Parts: sequence; structure tokens; C-alpha cells
Amino acid sequence: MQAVLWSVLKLLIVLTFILLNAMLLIWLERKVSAWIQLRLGPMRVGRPQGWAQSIADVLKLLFKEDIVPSRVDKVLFVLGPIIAFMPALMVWAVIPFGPNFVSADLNIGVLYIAAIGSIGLMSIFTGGWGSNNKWSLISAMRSAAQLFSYEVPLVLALIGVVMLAGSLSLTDIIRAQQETAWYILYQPLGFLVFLIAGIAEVNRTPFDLSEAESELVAGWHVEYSGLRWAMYFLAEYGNLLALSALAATLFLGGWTAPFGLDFIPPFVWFLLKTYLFVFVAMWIRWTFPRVRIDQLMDLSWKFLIPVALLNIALTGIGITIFS
Amino acid sequence: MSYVRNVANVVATLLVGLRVTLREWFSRSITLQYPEQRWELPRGYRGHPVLLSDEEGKTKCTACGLCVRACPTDVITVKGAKGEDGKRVATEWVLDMSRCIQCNLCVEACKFDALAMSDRYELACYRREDLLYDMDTLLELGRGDGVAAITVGDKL
Amino acid sequence: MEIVFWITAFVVIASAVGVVTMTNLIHSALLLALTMFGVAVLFVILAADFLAAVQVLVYVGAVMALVVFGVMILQRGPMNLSNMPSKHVLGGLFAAIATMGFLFWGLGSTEWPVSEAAPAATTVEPIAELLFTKYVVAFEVAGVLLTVAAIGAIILAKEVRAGD
Amino acid sequence: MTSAKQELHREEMVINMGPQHPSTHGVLRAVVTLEGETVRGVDPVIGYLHRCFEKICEQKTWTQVIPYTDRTDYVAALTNELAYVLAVEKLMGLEVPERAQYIRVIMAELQRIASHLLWFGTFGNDLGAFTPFLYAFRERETLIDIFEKTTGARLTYNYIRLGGVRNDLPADFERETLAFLEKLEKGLEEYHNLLIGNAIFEYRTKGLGVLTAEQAVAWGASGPTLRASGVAWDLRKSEPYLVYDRFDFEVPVGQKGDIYDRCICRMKEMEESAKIVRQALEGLPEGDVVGKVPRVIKPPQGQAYAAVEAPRGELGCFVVSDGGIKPYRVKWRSPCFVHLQLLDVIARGELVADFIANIGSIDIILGEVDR
Repeated sequence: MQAVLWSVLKLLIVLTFILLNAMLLIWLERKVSAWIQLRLGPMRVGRPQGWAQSIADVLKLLFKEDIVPSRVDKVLFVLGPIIAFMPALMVWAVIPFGPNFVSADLNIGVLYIAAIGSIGLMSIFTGGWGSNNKWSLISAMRSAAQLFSYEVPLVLALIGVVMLAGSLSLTDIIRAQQETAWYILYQPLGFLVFLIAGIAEVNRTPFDLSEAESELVAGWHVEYSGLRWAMYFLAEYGNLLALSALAATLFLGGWTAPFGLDFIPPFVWFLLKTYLFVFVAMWIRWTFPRVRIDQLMDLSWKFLIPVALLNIALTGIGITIFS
Repeated sequence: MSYVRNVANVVATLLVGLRVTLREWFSRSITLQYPEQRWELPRGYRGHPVLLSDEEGKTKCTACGLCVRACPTDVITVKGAKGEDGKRVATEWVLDMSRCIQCNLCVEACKFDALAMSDRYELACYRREDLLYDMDTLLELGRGDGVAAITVGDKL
Repeated sequence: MEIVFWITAFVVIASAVGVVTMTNLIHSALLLALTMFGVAVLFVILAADFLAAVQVLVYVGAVMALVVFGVMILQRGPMNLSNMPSKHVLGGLFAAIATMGFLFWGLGSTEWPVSEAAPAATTVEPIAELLFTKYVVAFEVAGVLLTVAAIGAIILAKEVRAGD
Repeated sequence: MTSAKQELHREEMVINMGPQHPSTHGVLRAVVTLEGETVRGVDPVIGYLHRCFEKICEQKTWTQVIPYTDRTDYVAALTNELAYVLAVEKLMGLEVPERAQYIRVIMAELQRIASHLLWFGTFGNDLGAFTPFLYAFRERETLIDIFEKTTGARLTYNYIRLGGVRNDLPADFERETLAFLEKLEKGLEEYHNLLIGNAIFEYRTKGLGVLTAEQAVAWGASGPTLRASGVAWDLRKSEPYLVYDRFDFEVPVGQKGDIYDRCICRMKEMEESAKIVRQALEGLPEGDVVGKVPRVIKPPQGQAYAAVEAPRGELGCFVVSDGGIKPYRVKWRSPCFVHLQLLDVIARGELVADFIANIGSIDIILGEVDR
């Protein structure tokens, strides 16, 4: 009984953490984009720097009318945002926040994350198809093609890390990095592939083709409003956060402290590294134009996958030589 | 080989782009926080026409109707009567701001220096009737700052 | 654990029935995904976590996405009539009963060995070892076969496009 | 194999892009036929912004028409005024003082820069890059401030008058304009680094939306859209009006006529315009800014056509007078209207994303298309 309570508590902590961070990320995205674009961003709600803007927005969206357009497939339309939230939450089960601070230290952690990532597609399907809108249909097809293509390099990029660590468990991978060095040093190619494929996986510019507001208006969530839309939005930022946490864990040593700076708690290090990736993703988003769907495919099949395979081969050779 | 060179070129241009945004990231923002901070308007900014008054505070308008004829959108209504000194004086001068396109043609048409452009720009109001500015309002606004009458051939 | 099993089993069977009875093809396909997901949960209960992850990755992530993708592109006419039940009720009934009977016969006549050993703590290493030693030929052949199939599919698609 | 080809049924999807769509630059509705994501046909539907401009002109006096011209192509209001005023002056045979002519050139060229800056920003937006938009607006705001100081308005200037311009330039106009041109140079370099020189941008624009020189001429294209196809036709050079023949400037010409060329043409045009403004400021003569104009404007019976090189192409104004105080007819030859019909020619067979880039590359302003 206590175990069950403990799991529920853990789940609640993780849930709160993600929701708060997703809201923080929304605020951060607006600020970062504003600073890059010579603007100030939100300033009014909450001083300084309009920190409460996301809270106000979420509250506003909560109280908005729940609009379900008349010709939609109601079941799918309602299910879409809920399914969207699921993978964003489930990923966090295996990500270690600190040495003994992980919800479930699965020994197949990396594989689990890859599997969860593939569920995300279902939410875009249900939402995009259920909306009964031509734009969202195109968007759903686009994201299907995109996720097929980017799942492969993403998993291939992870294989290098797994080969070095000799384990699929994220905790083991961090421990292995603690003994040697951060894997970004051993796996620069793998990291590059992971970064590009990861950004494509969470649908951010320059790969936000399924959303593409200048072409598809808003893609699969064009018919959504109010709370449902907010769930899609929070899920998007939850995914970004999860990806960043994963990158920090796999390539930057997770919660381990660099340069012997042990007095800062591991949890803080983990967050710092995660947010470093968040910033990079935002910086990229507000710099580049969007690529086209066929170019996106080209990038995956003609560049990322060969490079990822090369990385695996190099890693294999390296392991054979040095061990 | 050309594949590698192509990739290198792509990466190079992308890095150049990232450098631009990084530099601007740390440059000063140019946003004006509007209600608190305000734009400094140049002399001759065309807000909307107002009436100028003479030393005694009375209107210079003689209700000659030149402005009415010059106005492309027919927003000016003028009525005049003989004043105490026998000269014609405007008794009613109404501006319909809901249709005014702020083109300055009425100011240019006026031969009695009775009209000028105010630099007011916050013209929103809740009721349509409030957009009808009568003579007293326009005279009062004409006494404020930022009023200028610029006509054809003027130097600024 | 018992409760989780029964709930999962119910979900799997109910959604499997739904796959057959739904008249909307998309609903059927998504219910099939749910079935697959439920089976993955059953694998977790059996401590076969590697298998569960692969089940989700392959069946939910790839195969189901492909099915839904295909349905979306090729659908025709009103969606709620896209997956109508078959008119051959008698034949279907016979085939269903025959299959059921065969399965029950198979299940009943097999001797199920019950292992007293605790389930392996990690399943990844043993599976990897088996794949690369005992079953290496089968594993590689499957890989080659899939590659050939993929290339063949690409060639087919390419040729059709070139001819239009 | 043949049977497989026949069995593959291809379904076309008709999509209404607009009138409420973020990338149609106003209220344009494009009925797009799609096969998958490939555009199989474009049918632009116009008229959502129709305001009877030409008919209203017949109800207004010759002077009163000028503020209305501002509202057709609201991004380049000054060139609209110029086209109308030049046509009426031709009809009346008015003399325009030299200083006024120089001021008109300066303002028209600055207007071209302002318009192209806006185009650059929105085009980046069409491609999914939002940041260049705000960088372009940083420069454009400086320029609009200069306009505001000179004309009293930020968008609808009503500045160019029959026989000259409304008022002389403000005292520090030259200093501010030169400062702006320097800022623009830096800005253009930044835009190049950020967007135009970017590899993704090149992939998105090169070899797409190709308009050959023959097609461009046959469809009546003008301005940067025509010049990108390799036809060096610029009214400022080929049929000089005002005092354009006194300035030394190049006409940027593209080679392929694709989206990329159209972009480069516009970017280079900004540099050329800056050159013209610098020369005109240097040679700005003293004198009046308005010539002798009759009190009541009554052009003699007859007709006249005047065309100027507007930022978007040849902007023509045809006026007919019956000798009265109002125009008998005003006809607007709008470049955007002509270019809009090119959409089907250049976007067919490309992807939806390219269609958006194509709309952006011909730089349409719906206020001018519908009028």
C-alpha cells in the first residue's frame, strides 16, 4: 500500500514539475524570441519581466468556451489532446533528476524513450484526422512522414551512446559518463544527429512542418481552442523539455557536476544542462526559416542516417581499439 | 567530395545566421512601452483638424465654406451668421471624425488661418456620437500644444 | 498485479472486438493500436520489458502509423461506412468457430511447463546473446529480407511515379 | 506494371487558401487544387478589398483624388500619388520647379526602400522565419519617422501635389536621411547573413517559381518580377520621368527568373535607390517646391497616361478630363493586379510551401489589386 502511495506521490511530483516547467518554457520562449527580435516580450502581468504571463494565459484558456466544431469526429477530437499529453509525461518516468531520484530506473530506459516517442504521432493523427479539416489532414500526413524519417536517425544516434555505456539504463549511462567523460566529447557526430533529429521530433522550426503557420495555418490543432488547445501547447513544451533532459542525460552527464563543482546539488546541475538545450532549441527556432517537406526527408535519409551509421561504425572501431 | 563541401557550406551559413541572432540577443530592445512612454511627434503631424482662435479666444472662421468644399469626405458642417461688428462669424463648425481621413486639405484651403492640424492621435471612443466634434471642443483643442497649420509651399 | 492483468486483458479484448465491429476504418485502426499497446502492457506484467518496448516501438509506432497513414491517403467516400461488416455471416461464423476450436484444441493439448525460476532481472543481455549466437543466421536473414523488401517497394513506387 | 499504374488512383483536393490565411498578404482567396502536397492549379479570387477607387475619383475634384490614391497601394503611397499627379500635370502642361522634382525623386526612392523592407520582412515570415521581419521593421521605422517629419503622416502621406510637393523638406532631413542610409547598409548586410545567404533560404527559393523572360513579357509583368527574368526594363531608365536621367544607377537584373532572383533583385534595388537618394541630396537645387498652379484646377479636355516605376512594377494612371473640376475617368494600371495572374503560371507543379513563397516573391498588395 505504501509503495502505491509512494508511486502516486512520485507521479504527482513529476506531473507538477512538467506542468510548471512547460509554463515556464512558454514564458521563456516569448522572452527569448523578444530579446532576439529587439522586443521586450510580455511585461505587464507580473513584474519584473511579466513572469506571470503564462499563468494568466492558462487561466484564460481554462475559462474559454469549449468549442467542438459540428462536423468533427467527436471521439477522436476529444482524445487527441489527452493522447498528446501522455508521452510527454511518460518519458519522465525514466529520466534521473539526481543520483537516487528517478521514478523508475528501467533497464531498458533508452528503448523505452524511443517507444514512447513513437506514441506522440498518434495524438497528431487523432487530432488532425478528427478535426475534419483539410489543413489538419495535410499536417497529419506531414508529421507522419516526418516522424517515420526522424525516428530512425534518433534511435541510431542513441546506439553510439548505448555502445559506450554498455547499458540501456539512463542511470548506468550517467554513471559511465561519470567514470570517463561526457559523451558529447566521444560522440560529437552522434550528438549532432541527435540534436537535429530531436528538434525535428518535437516539431520545432526549422522542422515545424506539421504546424507551419504560414502554410497550414496551424496544422493539426487548427480547430482546437481553449483548454484542449492549451493541452496541445503544454504537451509541445513538455516534449521539448523531455528532449532537452534526454540530451543532457545522454550527452552532458546528466546530474553529474563538472570540474568538481560538487557543492551545487545534482538536481540543479540537471536543470542547468536541460535548460542549456532549451535555449539552443529556441535560438535555432528564431533564427532559421522552415525547410520544405521533401528537403526534410532528404536531410534525414541522405545526411542524418548515413552520418549516424558512420558514427556507429566509428564507435565500434574505437571500442575495439581502446578496450 | 562535393557532398562534403556542400554540407560544410550549409553548416557555415547556418552558423553565420546564428551569430546574427546571438548578437541581437544582447542588443538593446527598441520597444516603446506605449501608455507610459510616448512617441515624440514632429511638428506638423496630422492628427485631425482643429479651430484656431484669435487673441480674444474667438474663432477666426468666417464660415466661408472653402474647407467644406475642399474636404474629400464631406465631414465638415459649417453654419455662420452676421456677428456684432457686422462681419460673418461661424456659429457652428462640426467635424465628423468617423469619416475624416486627415488629409490636411481643409487647412490648406482656409484663407483666414482659422484651421490647423492637432497632433492628437488617441481618438477612440465608445459612442459614435462622441466622434462629432463641435466648435467649442475644436476651439479648445486648437489652443493646446502640438497644433500646426502647414499649407502648400510652406517650409517646415 | 492481478487487477492490472484483468483490466489490461479486458481492454485488449474489448478493443480487439471494437476493431472488428467499428464501421469507421480510422476508429478500427486506432483501436488496433490500443490492442497492441495493451499487449505491450501484458508483456510488462510478464517481466518482459524489452519485448514490451519493442512491441510499442514496432507495432504502435511504426506498423499502426503506416496503417493509419494508408487509410488516410486511400480513403474514399463517407468515413462512417468505410469498414462495413461482411455479408457472409454464415461463412464467417464457421471460420470463426473453426479457428476458435483449433486454438482451444492447441492450447488444451499442449503441456505448459511451469518454471520455478525467478524472471530474469535484465532481459536485454540474454536476448542480445541469443540473437548473436544461436539465432544469428535467422536474425541476419530476416534483416536481409527486410532490406530487399524495402528496396523492392521503393523501386515499385518510383517506377509508378516515373510513368505518370 | 501497367496495371499497377492504372490502379493507383490520385485524388485531388481543392483548398481555399484565404481570404483568412496568414500568408496571402491581405484578403486574397486562392482556390488551390492539390494532389497530395503538389499544386495542380491556382485560381486567385479577388475583390474582397474592392473600394470603388476609380469610381470615387469621378466624384471628387482633381485635388481631392490625391489622398485617395494613397489608399490603393498603401505600402508605397507616395508612388501612387506621383503617378496620378504626373498624369494630371501632363494633361495640364504644368511646370514643376526643379527642387520639387528632386524632392519627388528622393521621396519616391525612399518609398521604394520602405516598401522593399516590408516585403523582405513578410517574405521571411512566409518562409517561416519571423525574426528578419522585426529587423527589417527596425530600419523601416526610422524611414517612416523621416516621412512623418516631412509629410505629417506615417502611411497615407498626401504629400505630392499638382505642380510640386506640399511643403519643403524639414531642416535636418538630409542629415537624418544620410544616417538612415548608413543604417540601411548595415541592415542589408545583416539580412544577408541572417536570411538571404542562408542555405535553407537558398534551398527554398532557387529554381522554384521560374518565370521565363518570354512568359514575363507575355503576361505583362513589370518591375522586379520582370527584371528577375532577365529583362532590363525599368521606366526610370527606359522612359525617364522627373529627373531620373540625371542620376547614375544600375538596374539589377536576374538570370533565371526564380524566386531567389526576384529576392536578390529587390535587395539590390534597395542599394540602387540609396545611391539615387545620395546623388539627389547632393544635387538638390534651391527654390520653390510648388510651381504656378491655377486656383481652381480644371484641366483642358483630353486624356493623359503617366507611368512610374513603383516598387512593385509599372504603376500607370490614365486620366480623362471633360474640362470640369472633376476627372471624367481615372484608370489605374496596377502592377499587382497583373502579377497576381502569374501565380498559376509559376506555382503549378510545385509544393504548397513553394506556393506560399511564390505569393511572397511577387509582392502583391491587395489594396492595389482590388482598388
